[in-house]
Amino acid sequence: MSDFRLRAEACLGAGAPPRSFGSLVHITERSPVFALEIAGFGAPNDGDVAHFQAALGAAPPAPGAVARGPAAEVLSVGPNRWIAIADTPMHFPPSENFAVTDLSSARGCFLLSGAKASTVLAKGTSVDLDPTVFTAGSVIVTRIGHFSAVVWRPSDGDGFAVLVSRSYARSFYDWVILASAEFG
Amino acid sequence: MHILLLLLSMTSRYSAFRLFREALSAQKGWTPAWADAEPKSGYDAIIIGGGGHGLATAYYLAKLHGLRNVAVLEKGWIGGGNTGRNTTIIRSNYLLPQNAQFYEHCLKLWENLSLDLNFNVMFSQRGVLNLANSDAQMDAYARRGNAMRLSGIDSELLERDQVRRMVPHMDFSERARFPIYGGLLQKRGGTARHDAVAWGYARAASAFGVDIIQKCEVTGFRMADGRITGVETTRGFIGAERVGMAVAGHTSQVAAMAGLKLPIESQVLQAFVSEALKPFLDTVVTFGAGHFYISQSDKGGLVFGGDLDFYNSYASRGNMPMVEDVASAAMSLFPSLGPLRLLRSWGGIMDMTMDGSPIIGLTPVDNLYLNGGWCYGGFKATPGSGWVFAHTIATGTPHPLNAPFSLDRFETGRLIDDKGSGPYPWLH
Amino acid sequence: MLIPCPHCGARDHAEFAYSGDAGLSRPAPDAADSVWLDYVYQRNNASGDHVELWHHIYGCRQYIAVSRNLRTHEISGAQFASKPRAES
Amino acid sequence: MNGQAFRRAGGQIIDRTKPLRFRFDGKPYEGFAGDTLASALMANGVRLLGRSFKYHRPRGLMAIGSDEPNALITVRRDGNTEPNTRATMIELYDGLEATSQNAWPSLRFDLGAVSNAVSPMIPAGFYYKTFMGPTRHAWMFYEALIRRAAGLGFASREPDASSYSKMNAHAEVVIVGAGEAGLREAHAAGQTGVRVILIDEAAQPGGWLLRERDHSSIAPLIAAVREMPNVTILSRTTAFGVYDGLQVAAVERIQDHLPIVNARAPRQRLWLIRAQRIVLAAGAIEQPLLFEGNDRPGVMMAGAARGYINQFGAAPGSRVVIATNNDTGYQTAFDFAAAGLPVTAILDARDAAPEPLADEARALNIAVVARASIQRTVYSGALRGVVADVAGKSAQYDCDVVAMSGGWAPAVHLSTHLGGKPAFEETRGMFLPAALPSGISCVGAMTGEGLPKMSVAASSAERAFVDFQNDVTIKDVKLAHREGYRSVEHLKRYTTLGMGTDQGKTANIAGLSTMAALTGQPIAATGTTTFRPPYTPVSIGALGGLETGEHLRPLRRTPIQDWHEANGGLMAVSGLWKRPKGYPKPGEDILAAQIREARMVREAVGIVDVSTLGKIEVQGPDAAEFLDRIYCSPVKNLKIGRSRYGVMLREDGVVMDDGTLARLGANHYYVTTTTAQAAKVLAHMEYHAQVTWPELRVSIISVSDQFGAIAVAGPQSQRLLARLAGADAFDDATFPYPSLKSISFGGVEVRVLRASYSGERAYELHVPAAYALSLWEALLEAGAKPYGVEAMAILRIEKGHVAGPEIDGRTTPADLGLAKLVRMDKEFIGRRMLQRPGIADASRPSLVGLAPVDEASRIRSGAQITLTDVGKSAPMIGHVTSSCFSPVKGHPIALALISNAAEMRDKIVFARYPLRNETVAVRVVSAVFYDAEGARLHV
Ligand SMILES: Cc1cc2nc3c(=O)[nH]c(=O)nc-3n(C[C@H](O)[C@H](O)[C@H](O)COP(=O)(O)OP(=O)(O)OC[C@H]3O[C@@H](n4cnc5c(N)ncnc54)[C@H](O)[C@@H]3O)c2cc1C
Ligand SMILES: NC(=O)c1ccc[n+]([C@@H]2O[C@H](COP(=O)([O-])OP(=O)(O)OC[C@H]3O[C@@H](n4cnc5c(N)ncnc54)[C@H](O)[C@@H]3O)[C@@H](O)[C@H]2O)c1
Ligand SMILES: Cc1cc2nc3c(=O)[nH]c(=O)nc-3n(C[C@H](O)[C@H](O)[C@H](O)COP(=O)(O)O)c2cc1C
Ligand SMILES: [Zn+2]
Repeated sequence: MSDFRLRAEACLGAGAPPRSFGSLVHITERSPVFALEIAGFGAPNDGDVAHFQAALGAAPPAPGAVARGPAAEVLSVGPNRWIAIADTPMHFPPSENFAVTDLSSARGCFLLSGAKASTVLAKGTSVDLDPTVFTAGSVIVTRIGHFSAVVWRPSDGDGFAVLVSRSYARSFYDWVILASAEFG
Repeated sequence: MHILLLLLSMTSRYSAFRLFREALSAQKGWTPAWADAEPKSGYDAIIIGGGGHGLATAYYLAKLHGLRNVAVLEKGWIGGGNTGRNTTIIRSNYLLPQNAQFYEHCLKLWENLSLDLNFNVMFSQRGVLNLANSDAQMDAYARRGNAMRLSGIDSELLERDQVRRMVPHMDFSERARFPIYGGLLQKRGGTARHDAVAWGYARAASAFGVDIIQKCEVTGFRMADGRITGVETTRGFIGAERVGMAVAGHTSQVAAMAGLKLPIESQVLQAFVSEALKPFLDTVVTFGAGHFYISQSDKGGLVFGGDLDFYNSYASRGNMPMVEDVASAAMSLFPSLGPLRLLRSWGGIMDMTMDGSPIIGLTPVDNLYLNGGWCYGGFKATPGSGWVFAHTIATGTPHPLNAPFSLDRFETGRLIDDKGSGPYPWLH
Repeated sequence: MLIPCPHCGARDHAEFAYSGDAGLSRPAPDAADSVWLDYVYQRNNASGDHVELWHHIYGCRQYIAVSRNLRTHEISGAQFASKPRAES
Repeated sequence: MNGQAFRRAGGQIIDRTKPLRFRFDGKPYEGFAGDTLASALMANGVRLLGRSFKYHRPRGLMAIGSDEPNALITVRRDGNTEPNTRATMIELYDGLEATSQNAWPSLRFDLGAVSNAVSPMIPAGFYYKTFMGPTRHAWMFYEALIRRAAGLGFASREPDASSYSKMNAHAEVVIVGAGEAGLREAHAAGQTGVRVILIDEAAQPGGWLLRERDHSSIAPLIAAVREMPNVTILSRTTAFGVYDGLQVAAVERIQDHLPIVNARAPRQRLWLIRAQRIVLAAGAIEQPLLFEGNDRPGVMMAGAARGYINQFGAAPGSRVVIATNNDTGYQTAFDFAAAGLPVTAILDARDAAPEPLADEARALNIAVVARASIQRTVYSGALRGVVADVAGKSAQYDCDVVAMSGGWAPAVHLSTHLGGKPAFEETRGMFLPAALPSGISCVGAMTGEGLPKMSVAASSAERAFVDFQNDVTIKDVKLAHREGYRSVEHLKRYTTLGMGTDQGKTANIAGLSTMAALTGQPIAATGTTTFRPPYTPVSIGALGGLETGEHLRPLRRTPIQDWHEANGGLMAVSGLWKRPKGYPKPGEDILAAQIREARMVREAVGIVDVSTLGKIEVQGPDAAEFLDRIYCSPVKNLKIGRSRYGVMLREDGVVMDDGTLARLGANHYYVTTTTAQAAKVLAHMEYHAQVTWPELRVSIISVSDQFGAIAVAGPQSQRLLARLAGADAFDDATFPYPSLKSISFGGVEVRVLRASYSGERAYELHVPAAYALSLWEALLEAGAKPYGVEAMAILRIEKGHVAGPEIDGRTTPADLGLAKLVRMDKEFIGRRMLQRPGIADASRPSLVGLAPVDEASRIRSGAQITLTDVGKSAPMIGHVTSSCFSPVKGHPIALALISNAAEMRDKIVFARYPLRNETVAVRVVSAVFYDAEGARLHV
């Protein structure tokens, strides 16, 4: 028995396939996705920045910004707090000045695209999503309906990437479907 | 002599006969419900605040304690504070014995109030139904209901089907996010006409000679030897042997004029009324899981509300997030409410205490008495609050019913925390 | 209300949890009873300008000390409650 | 069809090529595209549209917009019923079904109208003076009658089939009102390139000018604004409130006017718009004149009458008398004349008729009479004429329409929502926006611009209606005055003036002016009542938006939820979660199932999904110090790799939560919280880390969602786990109780806590959530069976472990028997408040166990404990917090909190449950029913 392997499940399990509403809204779960939260105990010094950069391929982004390394996207989610997102596991070597926490299982990541994706999100968040305000390089942590979410514009392609807590993921997905229903 | 008295009382008393008689004379024989008094130079007792509590206090001081040289000072118009803007739910279904006993005393006074005041306050015992949405909540309500019964207070624990028979148009479907498990019903609970309570007490107090003085804001206390000698007001200084504060949302401000700092924060609570409808709901329903409650006024408006807005405020108005929350809970509980319309929304300033229970009693200042901290639940207390406060002011000692509600309970640790939320007033 | 979170920018207050008077500071363990009573229970609750904590629970999870007028709800400033912590 | 007898030429908005059929009170009619229900009924000669609230007086159209007080209609559509809808705001569509309200058996013959006959007996506030006796229950009888008489339309009890939506929007400039003033603002702001949103409740922009005979002048402006890509025009959208932070809340009626409803699309949409600048251009509302019978069908606002003629080609009647106190009434006369409708006279209340308007009128053969004011209407089944006072003499004029103008009151509503009061401007005779918050400005008619000076004529006509909807007359205002209800706020509440669905848009000014005249106070000092949102009533559905029904709150799911649902788990709500109560087998009820499951754990092994626990990582150089201050129990001396039970208090000394603390490294802790308190504990820790001790270097991160958690409990747990991850890993020597160890299961590192809730040897597997289901399945495959939260409760009650019912926000550690855990020799949150006398009092209820004297008797949670079993009421010494049937004891047991617990030990008391008429004699025993020594942890 001890030679068994545990299998990883996507957040939504098998129950929630990608959905499209006309050509206006598409939602898919990005899976697998790996996430690390890095919290600095204070503002990082030069050494910390170098350490960070060496680990993730990008320097810690400024508040509200996304930094992109070769493998990971690094999102600013709070003062001296970042979440790194990647398609493969990341390694952040231990450091005195950073607390590092694996959140790969903790978040569901959804990709929302289509001409009405922004309209759908605007039903839930009071943050201004206008492309001139919420630009490609920015990230917000906000409230969408009853959900806490991290939202950014992925570098490749249009739309939004949304991180929500795993236990809320199904409800969030259902909410997006409800909010998209009028489009298809 | 008797006939004379009868005739006299017939001229000022309210009755169907009187309405009929006045109809014949084009309603020209009515006189002011209460005399709009000018301040005298001094009184045996001054009550600050012309809400239900202040007016009731004056009435009972005069009626039960023979203290008639009394003035009620109101900065605006009587009944214009929380008395005039509350959702009028009356019940005594409290968990903790101190609360249950006090509120039951209030409820008993309500049951006779219209006759006592000769003013129809429209106390309608249409029942208060608290919905339970989980086993744990059923147990919590059982605990409360049993405690009530053992204190001699009516209460019934209803199963889902019984609730359904009472209010079939609530959501009993699969769609309900919080299925209805059952509920706690207090049949003697209900609603009353808020404005009438203020007016009825004012009229009855005025008939005993109490001065009701509107547009008279208290701006300070005059003190000598640690005692109050009177109050400064926008209409000049008025002397007083003793002073009672009953200013609800402004309790901290008025107390601060006497150098007191209180365990109170003032928060805003909104309330809502729909357009008038033919009878839709004939009981009061509270939906804890959805943070929502609703009843229907005699005029036909659905009167409903929910949580505090959750921030300190003295502005008597709230914001959209709570409007949306309350409406979504309304829709969820009564799925047919969708096409019905909200007519008006408003806010009141809640004097939220650190344990969610009121403070009625003595203060560190000898002849200054405090009645406040009613949070969002003081309307139901109005008669009893005035009754015990009058006792406290007249005798200088709290009545056993209000003794537990002392200001020093925070210091001693004898808190009355019905909800168990701790020293975070916005959570009560 | 729009609360200007120093990290996230202006956000609707529905993203925050109100968390009480920002003027409190926790007394020393051996401070007088009255000081402790004051800290745990008594509030100025003044009508007018108020500095209060809002916890950005749907955002950066920081406690923000917000200056707000309690009569007009006008907000005149906000900063992290944990002042020593500098933003990167 | 009875033809549109009152349709005239003109009508710039209707499309005569598109006839539409509709029904009113079951009777078929025809109108045109572009009509409102009001205009279509008018064109069909229908004059009687409703009955008033109190006296059931017959009523017709009074206005043309959202200020309409009288014509309240019920619309039925697709199974939905919408009562109290203003006919003036219902755009006609084919097949519209509308019915009148507040009339029985019919609108024409309404029995309720007897209240009109007895109206002298039921003046304002009559109900305060009667219905009090003979007994104190009398009111309940009368109230039922009154409630039936009150109310307007009927509300359906069928679920609303429509959907609603919500939109957050942002614009630099938001303009309310797309009349000429709003359009100009929009155009100017639009030219600066910023985002502009222009809102109007009407079907198309243009505002007042659309009511003019020729409104072509506004067309170019509308076209120019429409062309601006940065300007969004929201039509059929009512801005109903202005909120803090320059937020405009509006509701858009998306489909109410469409002939065919798209069921997937929302019926209405709530707009929440954030602006940098708000411009209010809401125009003005025409006010009535006061005379006896001014509420009769046929009496209407002069401005509205123009609109019906010019916009819709609908004739309000065939012969009109104009009554006015300002110049605008003359335009109405000209429009009637232009439509070929005879104008009997213009009765101008002013001392002299204005020139050249009067001349122009005379040129059209219209009599202009100055110093003329209507005294009363002549009405018998229909309006026949008016009797007017002309310079002191009485004169009668025939007509079937009275078009009246008492002047125009700026629509100041939205300008006051943030708390300002409008100011009365003596010279203009009107209330104008004042003390505007920064960022808000007003333009156009709303500022009085272009409006005639207003002069409210006081009237002595007792039965002149002031508030049409609520049937408040001059006589009622006088009565309120006489009885001392003189403040406008008292006037409002005593008479219900301005409390109807129109909120007194056409009533308040007349009411307060009348009161001002009676008190002798200036109008400025009398003031207005408070304007509150919404500007016009808004459907509750739109306000509720998407978050209704199953979406009221999110449903949180554990990573194993799908399995529970698919495998017989009986799911029950637990806060935001749903958890399996147990897994009843076919034919088994939940009570039997939970007992079976609990036995299984005591005797063998079981697994339970505890993923809902809160989980927090606390890291940093000061992590130990921080947690030591957070927990009242000891933390600092915890060794790396070990774990222990911990308790934390609120600052007032009351227990906040309990859970497990494990030390992963020198600066790294992993702590769990209860399901219910998870969010609170996280916030509590963040508060103290950020606010109380910002100098501590510590990071707090919730990993509640990172880890699924499975408790493996029972004497065979070790063997079971060994099968999956090797026996060595679970050797008691290297993995003692209580501790934490990282163990690889199927290639995944799992944090295994040796902790026990059941009292048996047990392990909690905290596994990255993605793998939790797979691990659960592996455990099942290895032979484990699941148990639910009910069995879990039995196990913990037998052990006397406290949980939510005991940690109820009032209990201290001592109350819960946890005093020995509290380290008074260190500083921690809550320490100081524990030292108050009331907290040390022995009479405080504290934790005990209860066993029934008769072992067959069930003890219910929520029962109260008394010393006696007699008497309906009795003093209570405590209550049952948790109870169950104990499989190990073979009888029911319970936990309770009771006063003077130490003294009560072994005494017999009574668990009373009067709600079910139950009394059970119980013995007070230890709260630990099972294995007090803790030997089972090591079996
Ligand atoms: C929206 C809402 C819903 C509520 N729902 C309920 C409910 O369903 N059931 C229930 O039991 N309770 C409810 N309440 C609470 C209840 O309304 C109050 O607790 C109660 O009315 C308080 O009465 P009062 O007489 O103490 O205060 P108020 O009626 O507020 O009277 C205090 C008076 O003091 C005056 N005042 C203040 N300062 C001064 C001064 N310096 N000088 C002179 N006068 C001054 C004020 O103008 C005011 O008129 C609700 C409250 C609100 C706002
Ligand atoms: N009788 C008159 O003489 C009279 C009356 C009004 C306007 N005017 C004149 O017409 C011209 C234009 O005036 P204006 O633009 O100031 O007023 P307006 O009456 O033309 O326009 C106001 C617009 O605001 C809309 N509106 C009002 N409240 C609203 C709300 N809460 N939500 C959404 N829409 C709302 C109305 O539907 C209307 O279209 C001016 O020259 C003015 O003097 C004359
Ligand atoms: C029980 C109750 C019923 C009410 N019903 C109505 C109503 O039918 N119509 C109305 O306009 N306002 C109604 N109101 C609200 C009042 O108009 C008013 O908003 C409230 O008393 C607060 O006062 P303010 O808005 O003047 O500050 C009601 C208020 C209460 C407390
Ligand atoms: Zn933030």
